[in-house]
Amino acid sequence: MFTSPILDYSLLAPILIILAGALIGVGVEAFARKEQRAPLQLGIALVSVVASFVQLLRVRNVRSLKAAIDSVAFDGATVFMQGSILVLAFFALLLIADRGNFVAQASAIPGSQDEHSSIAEGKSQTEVFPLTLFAISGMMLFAAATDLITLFVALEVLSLPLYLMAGLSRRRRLLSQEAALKYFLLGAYSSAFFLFGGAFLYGYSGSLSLTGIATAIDVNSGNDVFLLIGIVFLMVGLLFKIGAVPFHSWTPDVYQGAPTPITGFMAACTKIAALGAMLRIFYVALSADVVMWRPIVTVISIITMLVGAIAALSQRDVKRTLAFSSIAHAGFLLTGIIALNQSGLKASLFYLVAYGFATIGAFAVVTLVRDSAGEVSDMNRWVGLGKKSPLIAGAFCLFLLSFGGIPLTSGFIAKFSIFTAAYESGNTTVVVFGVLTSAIALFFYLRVIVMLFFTEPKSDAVTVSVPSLKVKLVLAASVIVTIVLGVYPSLLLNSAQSFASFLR
Amino acid sequence: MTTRTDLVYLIALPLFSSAFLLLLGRIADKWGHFFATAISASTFGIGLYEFFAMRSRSGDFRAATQRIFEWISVGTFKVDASLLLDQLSICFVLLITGVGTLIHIYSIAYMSHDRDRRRFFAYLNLFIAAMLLLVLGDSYLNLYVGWEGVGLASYLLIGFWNERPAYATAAKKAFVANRVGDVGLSLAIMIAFTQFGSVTFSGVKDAALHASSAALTALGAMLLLAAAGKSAQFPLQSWLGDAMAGPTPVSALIHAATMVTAGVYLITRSNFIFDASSTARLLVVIVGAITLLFGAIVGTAKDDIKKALAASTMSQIGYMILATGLGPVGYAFAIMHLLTHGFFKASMFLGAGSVMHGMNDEVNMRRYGGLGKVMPITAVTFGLGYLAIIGVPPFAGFYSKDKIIETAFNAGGARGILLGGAALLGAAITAFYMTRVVVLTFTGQKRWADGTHPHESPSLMLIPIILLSVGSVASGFLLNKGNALVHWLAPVVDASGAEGGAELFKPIVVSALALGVVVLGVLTAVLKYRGTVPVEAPAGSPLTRFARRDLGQDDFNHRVLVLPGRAITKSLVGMDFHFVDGIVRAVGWTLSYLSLSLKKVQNGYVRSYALLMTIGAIALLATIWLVTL
Amino acid sequence: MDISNYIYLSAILFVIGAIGVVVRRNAIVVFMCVELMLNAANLAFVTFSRINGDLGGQIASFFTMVVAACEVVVGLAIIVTMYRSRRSASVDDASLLQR
Amino acid sequence: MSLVTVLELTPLISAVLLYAIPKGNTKLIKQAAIALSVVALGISGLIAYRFDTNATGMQFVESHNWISNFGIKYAVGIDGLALVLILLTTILTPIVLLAGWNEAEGGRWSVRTFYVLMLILESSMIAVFAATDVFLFYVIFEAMLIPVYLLIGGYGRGERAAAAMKFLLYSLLGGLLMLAAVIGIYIISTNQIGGTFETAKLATLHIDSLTENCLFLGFFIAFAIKAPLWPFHTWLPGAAKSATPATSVLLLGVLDKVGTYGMIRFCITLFPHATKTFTPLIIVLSIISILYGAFLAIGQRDINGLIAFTSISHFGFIVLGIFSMTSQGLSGATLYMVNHGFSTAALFLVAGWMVARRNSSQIEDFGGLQRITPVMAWSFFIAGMSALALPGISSFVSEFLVLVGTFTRYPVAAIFGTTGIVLAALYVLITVQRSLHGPAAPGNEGISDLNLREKIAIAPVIALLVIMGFFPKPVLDWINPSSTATMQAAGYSDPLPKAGK
Repeated sequence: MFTSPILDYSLLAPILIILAGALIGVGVEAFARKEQRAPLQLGIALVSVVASFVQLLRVRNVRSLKAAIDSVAFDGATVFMQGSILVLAFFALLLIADRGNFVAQASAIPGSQDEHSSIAEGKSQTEVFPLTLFAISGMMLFAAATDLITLFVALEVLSLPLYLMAGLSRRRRLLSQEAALKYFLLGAYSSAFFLFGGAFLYGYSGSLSLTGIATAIDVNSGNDVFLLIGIVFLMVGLLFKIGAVPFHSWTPDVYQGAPTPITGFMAACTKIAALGAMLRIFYVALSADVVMWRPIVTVISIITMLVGAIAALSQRDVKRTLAFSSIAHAGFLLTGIIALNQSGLKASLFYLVAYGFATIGAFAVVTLVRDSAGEVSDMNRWVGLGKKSPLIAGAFCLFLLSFGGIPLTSGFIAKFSIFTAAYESGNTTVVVFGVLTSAIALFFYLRVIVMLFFTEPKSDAVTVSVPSLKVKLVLAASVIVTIVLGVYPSLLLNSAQSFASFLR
Repeated sequence: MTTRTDLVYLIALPLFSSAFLLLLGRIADKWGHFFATAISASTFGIGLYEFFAMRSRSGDFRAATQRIFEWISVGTFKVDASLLLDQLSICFVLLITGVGTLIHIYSIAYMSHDRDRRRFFAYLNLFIAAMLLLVLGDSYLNLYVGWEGVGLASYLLIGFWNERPAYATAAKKAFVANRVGDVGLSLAIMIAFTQFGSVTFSGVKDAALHASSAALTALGAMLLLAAAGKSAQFPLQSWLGDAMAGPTPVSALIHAATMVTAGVYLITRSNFIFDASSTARLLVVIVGAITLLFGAIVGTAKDDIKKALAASTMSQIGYMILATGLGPVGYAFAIMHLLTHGFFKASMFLGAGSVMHGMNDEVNMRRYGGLGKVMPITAVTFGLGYLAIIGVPPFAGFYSKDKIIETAFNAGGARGILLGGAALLGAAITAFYMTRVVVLTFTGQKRWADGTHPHESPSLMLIPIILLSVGSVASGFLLNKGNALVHWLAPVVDASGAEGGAELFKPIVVSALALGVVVLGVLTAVLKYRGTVPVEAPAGSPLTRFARRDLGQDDFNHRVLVLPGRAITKSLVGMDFHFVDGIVRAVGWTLSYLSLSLKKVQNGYVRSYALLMTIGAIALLATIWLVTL
Repeated sequence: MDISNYIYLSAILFVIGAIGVVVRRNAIVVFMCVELMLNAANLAFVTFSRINGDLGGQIASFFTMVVAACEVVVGLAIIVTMYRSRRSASVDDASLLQR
Repeated sequence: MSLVTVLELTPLISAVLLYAIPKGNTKLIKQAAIALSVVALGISGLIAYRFDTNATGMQFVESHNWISNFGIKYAVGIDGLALVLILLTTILTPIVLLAGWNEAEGGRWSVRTFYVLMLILESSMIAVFAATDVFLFYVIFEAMLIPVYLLIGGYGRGERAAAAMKFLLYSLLGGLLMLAAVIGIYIISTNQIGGTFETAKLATLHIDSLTENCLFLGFFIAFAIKAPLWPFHTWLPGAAKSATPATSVLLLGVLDKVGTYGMIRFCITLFPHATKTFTPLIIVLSIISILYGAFLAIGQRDINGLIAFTSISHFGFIVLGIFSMTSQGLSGATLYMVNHGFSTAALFLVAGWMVARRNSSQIEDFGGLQRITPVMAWSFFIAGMSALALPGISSFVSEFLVLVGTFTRYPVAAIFGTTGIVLAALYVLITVQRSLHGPAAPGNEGISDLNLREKIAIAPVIALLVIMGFFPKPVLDWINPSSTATMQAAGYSDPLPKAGK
């Protein structure tokens, strides 16, 4: 008995287009001439992202569980998350394409003659584009996957390219490589947990699909110990990806070591994919067992917020600070899972977009602050930047204020809606802690702002390089989105509302 | 009761004159003092006119009111800015504007060398306006405005020469002590509103009939506190001596004749409260008796002529307060003494000013002596005032003080004997210290400092003194003639039917007794100060030293109020920084400590990260296990 | 033999792998330990497949093998570059990122 | 479009217009800013003129959907309470702009930025008083911190960055607690009447007492920080010492009134039962504030710090009046907000001029100013008299109303409060003596008196202080209906006189 699988290509097309782009990119890398590669790769990447997005728009109202047999759900949340991943990835690609962030030859030993000559030749690695596309496709799949195998595969597809990309920084090669190694080892470690958890869930329910697991929990068949181990280990894998405490330790190191555009991409898009998958798993598969996991997620959420906010206080490196900020945000985002209602889903979707844009914008600013040796992420040397370059520093402040949840920025509406959802579901503890943590978090955002604007600049030669058109685009988009979503959030809230649903 | 529309000018004239002179600045320097004096004189003119008009009207139509505008209206708390001119207030109007005008005239000469004379006259006019508001307001709240207004004027005038830190301090002290009294007045108004729903005199009077005695006692006590503050009564008297820092005309006008008697006015005005509460009355007489002795004793020890007179003022107001506490019969006598005191004390203060004027502003009586010959007019007028205050018939003080002593004895029982005795003793001491003042100043040898050339003052200063001493001679007789003042005030203080109380002594006996003790006091003083008087004050007995230090009042205040106050302030400042703000900083400190600890966990080693993850996973497992099983 | 023993075996393998990750210094060995954990999961999948009488678990194990292979490729690439620049494969040497 | 919206927009548009002027032409920028703020004053005057004192409820109402997913509206409207505070804002803004003519120089940023920030601040202050949607209120409540923060941090003196930071953190912490409460009440409304943020509708909710208490605290602490009430006050002295006079005036004179305004508008109206529960505690806190602020004012050596602590004391009176729940207390407290605005304005402006001339803010560095600079000294003296609530000057009426209102319900509290008037005399007179009296302190001889511009700026404030002392009726007529409405909402009525009726 063998029936050929029925695939709905129009619904899979967004992912497939990206994959195709990636494959073409690999081809280009192999066959095109060196000087043509960079523009070609960027073109291919952008075109495939745009094409994928267009295709997604065309099918945005279709709802189906049968896109790839039972493995991929094409529902509102999928559309929204895939769409946001694509949009953010578009801007991340622009950032990636900006000059000179990547190593000319990843294999060259840092400080060797090889490296010097490759830099002198002005070469730049272009494999990063197909890698990015692969990662994007993994992310899109991760947010849509409805069975454990697909989830695992998607997880690896999104992670493996990122491991590599983390090591591609042009400057500070050692740090970059170290980041890649750490990310890889810990990522693999967490994948093992994820997989092991998946196995036990399978053992509990006898089904690999999320709905199957949900049914099993409903009728309470199977061994509760398996369920418990399954949920916990699955959670470990997912919490690792979103950077929740105590599975967060990789975040600051990798954020700091990885090339800044990649950090931006990772921070914005991975979070969407990982949280998307997590939302789906908890909303679809585990919602019946909420009494079991809600306390624990609540505790993790609170600890994550606190650790993220508190640890950020004493950081001296901008990228590390942003990493801890992203950890704190992971804590806030978890409240969307705790809420376990439609508002929670809606709020999470909105939050992810708002946070994603601010993050990409913030990292775009980081790429601009340089000295003769490249990017400067030491915060002490950012002092007084507001005087040298008020617009860029102002934009950075705006993103920080948005992270901090100051009204009239997108971050505020995001926080407001996600807390509202948590409150609505009766989880007031997490709201109270969220609010208190926000206050702590604000302190370090404000500290940065003080450094930028209220401290006299030191004489050392940190400059804000004139942004290229690409970076300008990224910055402009981030600023506009941050403000518009802050002032008139209905634009996105309405669609988040209408797309906030999972098919079961 | 008649309704009027023009009473307000009585207050408005001096008020606007004051503002006018202040705002105009140096332009008005040349003529400002004449202008202010003219305004003051015209208010006196209006006052006189009102008085005669009132006298020509029959009983019920004598009092007049004017509603100027609605001032405050919130819920049931409605207070209009409105005035009440009745038999009681017209007495004060005349006193204030009359004595005020004389002192204006006096000041033209007295202040002629001061570069800020215009400002001085502006303050004087401000005082006149505020004091008139005080006595004309028809409600406690209106009175309060005038009450604080005179406090302000007093503050400004005491501190007129505020370049000298001591004078500025004296001004501040006066204001603060008055504020303590004001707490009483504020609370009294609050009690009145809470209990009676009204703060007008008539409203409170009507409602007081139904009030509980506790409320009335509390109200009375608070009014007494207010009176004590303004009228320098025990235990709030300490500011008055220091207030002599102000120019002497100010001492005469504000700190002798008018403002300090506002407490007497307040109690008299509130007679319906005190009539209804015997406890409140008891408090009043206690305060009055203590103060009259207190002031008298302090007066015996002061070498500063103005401070001696100030102590005397305190003591004399003690008499008035005592009288107001003696029940319905006492009010009229209190007011009578207030009026006569206004004349003789003002005359003596101006006389003292005249002496200082001639003596290069020397105030130490031990530096005087034999001045009677060089400034005869001053000496004679001062002497007339002296005779009035010690109560020699037929001078003014005799009539008024005698009545008070008499009434005190008539209070009945032990209380009567105690109070009467105190009043009598006070009279004796008064005679002693006033004689001391006169003897030290005008008789005996010259003890002048080198380079002083005493001379009689210019006539612009002497005329007011002469006019006032005429008052100190005649006013007592006039007011007492046929019980004129008692009958005049009867509608206000309602003494009818309250007559009685067993007469302890016949009036003539009281007069004789009083005269006797006065003669005793005079003789003692004459004997003591007849001979040589050392220029430097001798150490004196402990009692003398104690009296010189105002019977320890300032020390007491310093120890009990100032030092603890400073300690509280200091400790609160420390607490604010170390504790209240300290908590905030401690939170910040804790957070950064935590942050640094977290940094240690983030040590860069992959294996420890992995360990952390593993521990996390195990902890998750364990927790869920515990939660579910 | 009771089939649940396979589950125990799988758990033991997983724990051994986890301990290895935490205690071993050589990046390659650490990575091998991760592979061991993945295989423990595979064993669990297969066992559960057997217990539940469902083929899904077995299919899953195939997927896992493929993914693991990919992971090896990427992982070795990273470890080798690392080794080239530092002349050491000890994970403890890679600890510059900490401030 | 409602006139209120027009009024909100006027300063914003003015701020934009300033960008039409070349950056270097500072004089024109200043003149334009002042002229434009006078336009706003004119509009507010028109609103006051058209305001119907007999109508109950909100006037000049306007409402549009803003964030429909949450039922959030742009909803504005004013009652007497809001009207007087808006007038306070629009009157003070041109005055401080004129008074602070030279403040923008030497700041971190350009002169234009200073005026732009000032105008943005004005706009947001108007909007915060006019907002009838809790969410809108909250957003402006938080957003208005930014211009103040920049004004303190960018144009202040001394430890300006730290002071600005402390101010911001305190306010934001309070704001976040309030956010939690805002969310809470929204959820309750969702469950009961459909999600809304309209104050009037929210007031009809039935909330269980524990929740109500928590929500009340969320709002109250935010407002208590802003007000500032002991023990949430420690941000204020630093901010007052560092901010420029113009900023200080708007901060203490108007912005902090949002705290007490919020207590009336939200704490009491939305949570009447919790109000009852917490009233004793709040009364105690306000008494502590009154006395504590006064004592610390006495202990201050810095003139701006002194004004800050006197304000803490005065805010104690305002809160006391509000929670006395009598019409006298409430109206008195509202009137006090206005009066305190003018009184603080006078104090800060004159103190600012003194500090600028002497180049020191230590009180002991002044001395003998009355002789050297009579007009300045007199202005300061009158402002001081208003701070100690001298009858005849505006603060007296309000302070007395507060005390009377409190006394009718909580006599003991009123007695404690009344002792504050003695302390007020002390802190004002000690300062007056040290700075104005005595011999001229060394270094003061050459100080110049107020110039014409400064006189023009201070004159209206002093005139208002006096006029409102004698004739507060028009303002009380605006205020009284909203006080009555608040009391009704809280279920209180005035205690009746105990005797005579």
